[in-house]
Amino acid sequence: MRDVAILSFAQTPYKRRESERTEVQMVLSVVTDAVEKSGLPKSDIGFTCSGSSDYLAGQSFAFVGAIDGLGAWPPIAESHVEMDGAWALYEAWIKIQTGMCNTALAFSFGRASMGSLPETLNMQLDPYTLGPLGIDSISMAALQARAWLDQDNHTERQMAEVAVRSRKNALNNPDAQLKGDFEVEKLLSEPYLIEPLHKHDCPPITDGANAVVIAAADAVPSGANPVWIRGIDHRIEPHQPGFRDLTQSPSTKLAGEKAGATRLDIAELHAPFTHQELILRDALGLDDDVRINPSGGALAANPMMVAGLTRMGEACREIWAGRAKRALAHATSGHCLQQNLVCVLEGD
Amino acid sequence: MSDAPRYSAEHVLRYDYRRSLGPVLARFFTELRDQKILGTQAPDGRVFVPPVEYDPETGEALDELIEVGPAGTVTSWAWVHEPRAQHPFDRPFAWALIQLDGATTSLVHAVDADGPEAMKTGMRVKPRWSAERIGQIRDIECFEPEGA
Amino acid sequence: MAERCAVIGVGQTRHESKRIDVSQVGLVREAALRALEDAELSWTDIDAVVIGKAPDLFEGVMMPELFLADALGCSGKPMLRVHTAGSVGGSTAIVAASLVEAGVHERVLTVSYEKQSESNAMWALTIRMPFQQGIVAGAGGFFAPLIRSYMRRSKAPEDTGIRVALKDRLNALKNPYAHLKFPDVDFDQIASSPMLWDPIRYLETCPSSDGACAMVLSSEKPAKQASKTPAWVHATSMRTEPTMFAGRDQVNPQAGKDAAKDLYAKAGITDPRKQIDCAEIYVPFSWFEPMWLENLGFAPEGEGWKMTYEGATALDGDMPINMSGGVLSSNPIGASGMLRFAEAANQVRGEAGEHQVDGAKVALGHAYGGGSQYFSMWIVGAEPR
Amino acid sequence: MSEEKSEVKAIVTPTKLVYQFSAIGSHAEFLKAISEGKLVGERCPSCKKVYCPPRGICPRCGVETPEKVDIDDKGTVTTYCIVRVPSENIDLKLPYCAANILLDRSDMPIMALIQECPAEDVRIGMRVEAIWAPEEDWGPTMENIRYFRPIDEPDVPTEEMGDWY
Repeated sequence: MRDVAILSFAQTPYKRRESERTEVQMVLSVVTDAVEKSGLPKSDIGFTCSGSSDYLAGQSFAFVGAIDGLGAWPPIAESHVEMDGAWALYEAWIKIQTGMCNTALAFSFGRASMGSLPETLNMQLDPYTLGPLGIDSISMAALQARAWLDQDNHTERQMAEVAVRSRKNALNNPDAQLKGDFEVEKLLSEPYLIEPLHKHDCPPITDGANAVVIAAADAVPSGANPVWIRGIDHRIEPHQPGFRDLTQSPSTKLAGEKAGATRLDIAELHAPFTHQELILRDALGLDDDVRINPSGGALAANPMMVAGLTRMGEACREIWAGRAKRALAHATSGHCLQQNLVCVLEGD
Repeated sequence: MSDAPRYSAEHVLRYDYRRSLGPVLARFFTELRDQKILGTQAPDGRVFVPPVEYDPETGEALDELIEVGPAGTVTSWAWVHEPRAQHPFDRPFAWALIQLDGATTSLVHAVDADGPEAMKTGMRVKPRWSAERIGQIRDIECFEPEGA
Repeated sequence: MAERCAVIGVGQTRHESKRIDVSQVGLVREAALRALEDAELSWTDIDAVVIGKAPDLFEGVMMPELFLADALGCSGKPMLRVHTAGSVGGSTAIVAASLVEAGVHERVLTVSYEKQSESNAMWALTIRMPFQQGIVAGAGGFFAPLIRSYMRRSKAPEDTGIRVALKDRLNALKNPYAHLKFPDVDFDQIASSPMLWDPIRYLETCPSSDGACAMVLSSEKPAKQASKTPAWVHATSMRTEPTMFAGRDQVNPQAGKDAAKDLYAKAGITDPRKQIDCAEIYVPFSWFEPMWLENLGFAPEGEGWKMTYEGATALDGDMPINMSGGVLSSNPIGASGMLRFAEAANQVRGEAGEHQVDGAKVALGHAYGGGSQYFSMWIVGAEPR
Repeated sequence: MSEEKSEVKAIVTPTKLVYQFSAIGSHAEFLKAISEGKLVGERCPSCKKVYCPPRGICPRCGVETPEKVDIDDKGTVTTYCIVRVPSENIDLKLPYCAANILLDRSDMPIMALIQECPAEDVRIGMRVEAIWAPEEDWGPTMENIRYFRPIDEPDVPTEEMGDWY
């Protein structure tokens, strides 16, 4: 395997509604920013891959317009996954491994504010036996949360503590959407959204875009501050929630093992719901001295199709700031943690 | 910053998708119309409900269908205090994972119960059938507590 | 490249306007199982799955790979979902090949599909956002003006499109999987078929199909152990340019020319017409055959139509094009690109059946999408390179 | 046999998603202009080409395009097709001509209808002008231009159409 490093990360400020810029302008800003920070000339980028979803935009081929934000002239080697940007990064990493290119750009974008996300995500379900029930994404997560609470004396307080810590951490993240000092007691006294989930257990709806530039060791420009991808792997599980043990995340566990997720200082976990962070920590065997989601995580900002790749960016920020040496970044896709990606990152 | 007026409009994506079913789901929905619930049985005895054409763990083809339920046990549940337009009820209700008698896996469906205090993991539920059944998952209107 | 990659199994479904006998699950499994059988492998032999399809709105499922994962034996495995508009079937195969070439996986299953009958492609492609204007529908309305530009530029005889369609429709009669088959098809039947988007006639356009295609790709060792001849991937290439910008050549797009140039350089090809034995190229409207022949460098600019006219592109010509009947005969959009790549593989494996080109050793598979802006292509050979 | 005893072979799953679409930035400014009967474009600071409708960026150069340019409602047909097939979502009498029209002072064609002449008479290079809907019907949409019609000016020779020929 070739050694590959993340050179730069850029994002829009994550917010409930991006009302100043179109998708393509969001893409243009993050791509320009990420390329500039990488120290590579734009013409040196050997491959580009993006992640997004047509259903967020409410139209077919929504990603095609994003090309306009790249200045793709002369034509570029480019691909797109209908997945979170974390998988775009994976494809870009693969491309470098083939030797066909030495540098690559991965980006993602989503404007969830246009629609009603919990209902849009119903469209992700088996269209024969699940989708037609009309079940939304929060209800699906609530079924998982209940299964988790039913086990090992788990409590809603543990979940609320995740929310409190996430939003407190987000105070240090200028780009986060939800932040502040909250009290567990007060949160627990508020009404349920979908029982057993309170509002604080759920992610906000977010608009945003982000981009990373990666390079093989021999293409890292001088003066760069590379964060090395020590391992990256992703796995999927059966779709039907009733076919799995929802309290476990075997796909995360396996991906973590394959990616070599040990000796970590911090972990950025893509856990849109509080209980999912606790399931993921368990699956990855993260003990208490691993700092979790210093950025605030998906509970502080959850741009669909973007939040997974954001975890890589946030892990890099911790390493660049000297607050961590070795970090884990995780991304999830689908309902109830169906598909998971783990990336292990290390400073120079 | 733009000084243009704000142009905003509703965009509705509406379509009635027509989904062909293939042999396994066709039998499942046909029998559902007759108030029977089928699951797929694997050679090692596991029974998948809703039925599948393949083993979700290995991908191997499966084609043996057996009747399960109709009653079952709630393995997880969630209480909806304020239903959405797409939900099957316009009053509070529960979503549940239900392991039907004879099944190895759980099925997602709605449960009509008096309130969250009436719900409990491990409780027994039975289907309430829709009056008009056309062969679809909502031929089961919902499940309800056994003895209700 | 870290590792060599070869196609060791190919499978496709029957393509029809409505495959009402199967679910989406059944459709993808039909192709995947045939590819596995062809490779003499089982689900557990597969390390990863790469799936591709065109817009999710066609089937009304957001990221349908999530529910199809189980059906493709993905549990506990990596799965990727590619979407690059009409070129997606090709780029999906290229992503799958990359997983092998990167040395990450030994055997990768790649599948692409479309079940257009669940909705209506014309509806899904003509959804108007607020404040937008609707003038032409679907791909035909977009591409017909480009064809007119080509006709004007090249001064090609007006019946060129008819000749291409006749050739492809005759080839389709030799392909058991093809959707459209007209046993008595002749020049007059095509010429007298109704104009849809003038200059495109009904029989010069592609159908709307349900169908799927799958391939098993492997690294060198499994390929050499396979009992059937593998198709070795000599080179792959992808290029993208914006849909529209001032001065864009939409008829002979730079992205296609660049992709071909890159592809030939990687495959050691200096004279494509001589060194490539046959090609499956993405021709949804018959006039795109001469246009792509030029774009791919098989003919000088403005002269692609001469190859059609001289019969060079016929099954028995010196440069057979679209031996399977092409997109004109079967068009499950998301799978259409992969079908081109798979046909190229089958030709060099000697597995193309009645539409086999004698002695084909090197073949090109090609796909394009969007507003002629996404290109993906590969060259496969009977021998490793 | 009664009908309900037949096997269920398909299900219908109605889907309805409601989005709130907002025009932003250049798009909103374009809509404002057109609702006042004007066409506005943007010039790329890098390649100097003019885009109408504008998108706030130049797709070729990948840069923002803040400079506004007034665009004429006359133009030249660069290519066209004659639509003879009906389709969903479009309510126009067949056959009709849909043309790519390069508006004067803009560098990228738009697609629009040509009327007031037989579809067969449309030519590459033909000069056309916009016919607007009555002012009281104007709204924030390109549909304010009902169609284009030929004008009495000589055709533009194809060699002068540069990139678009």
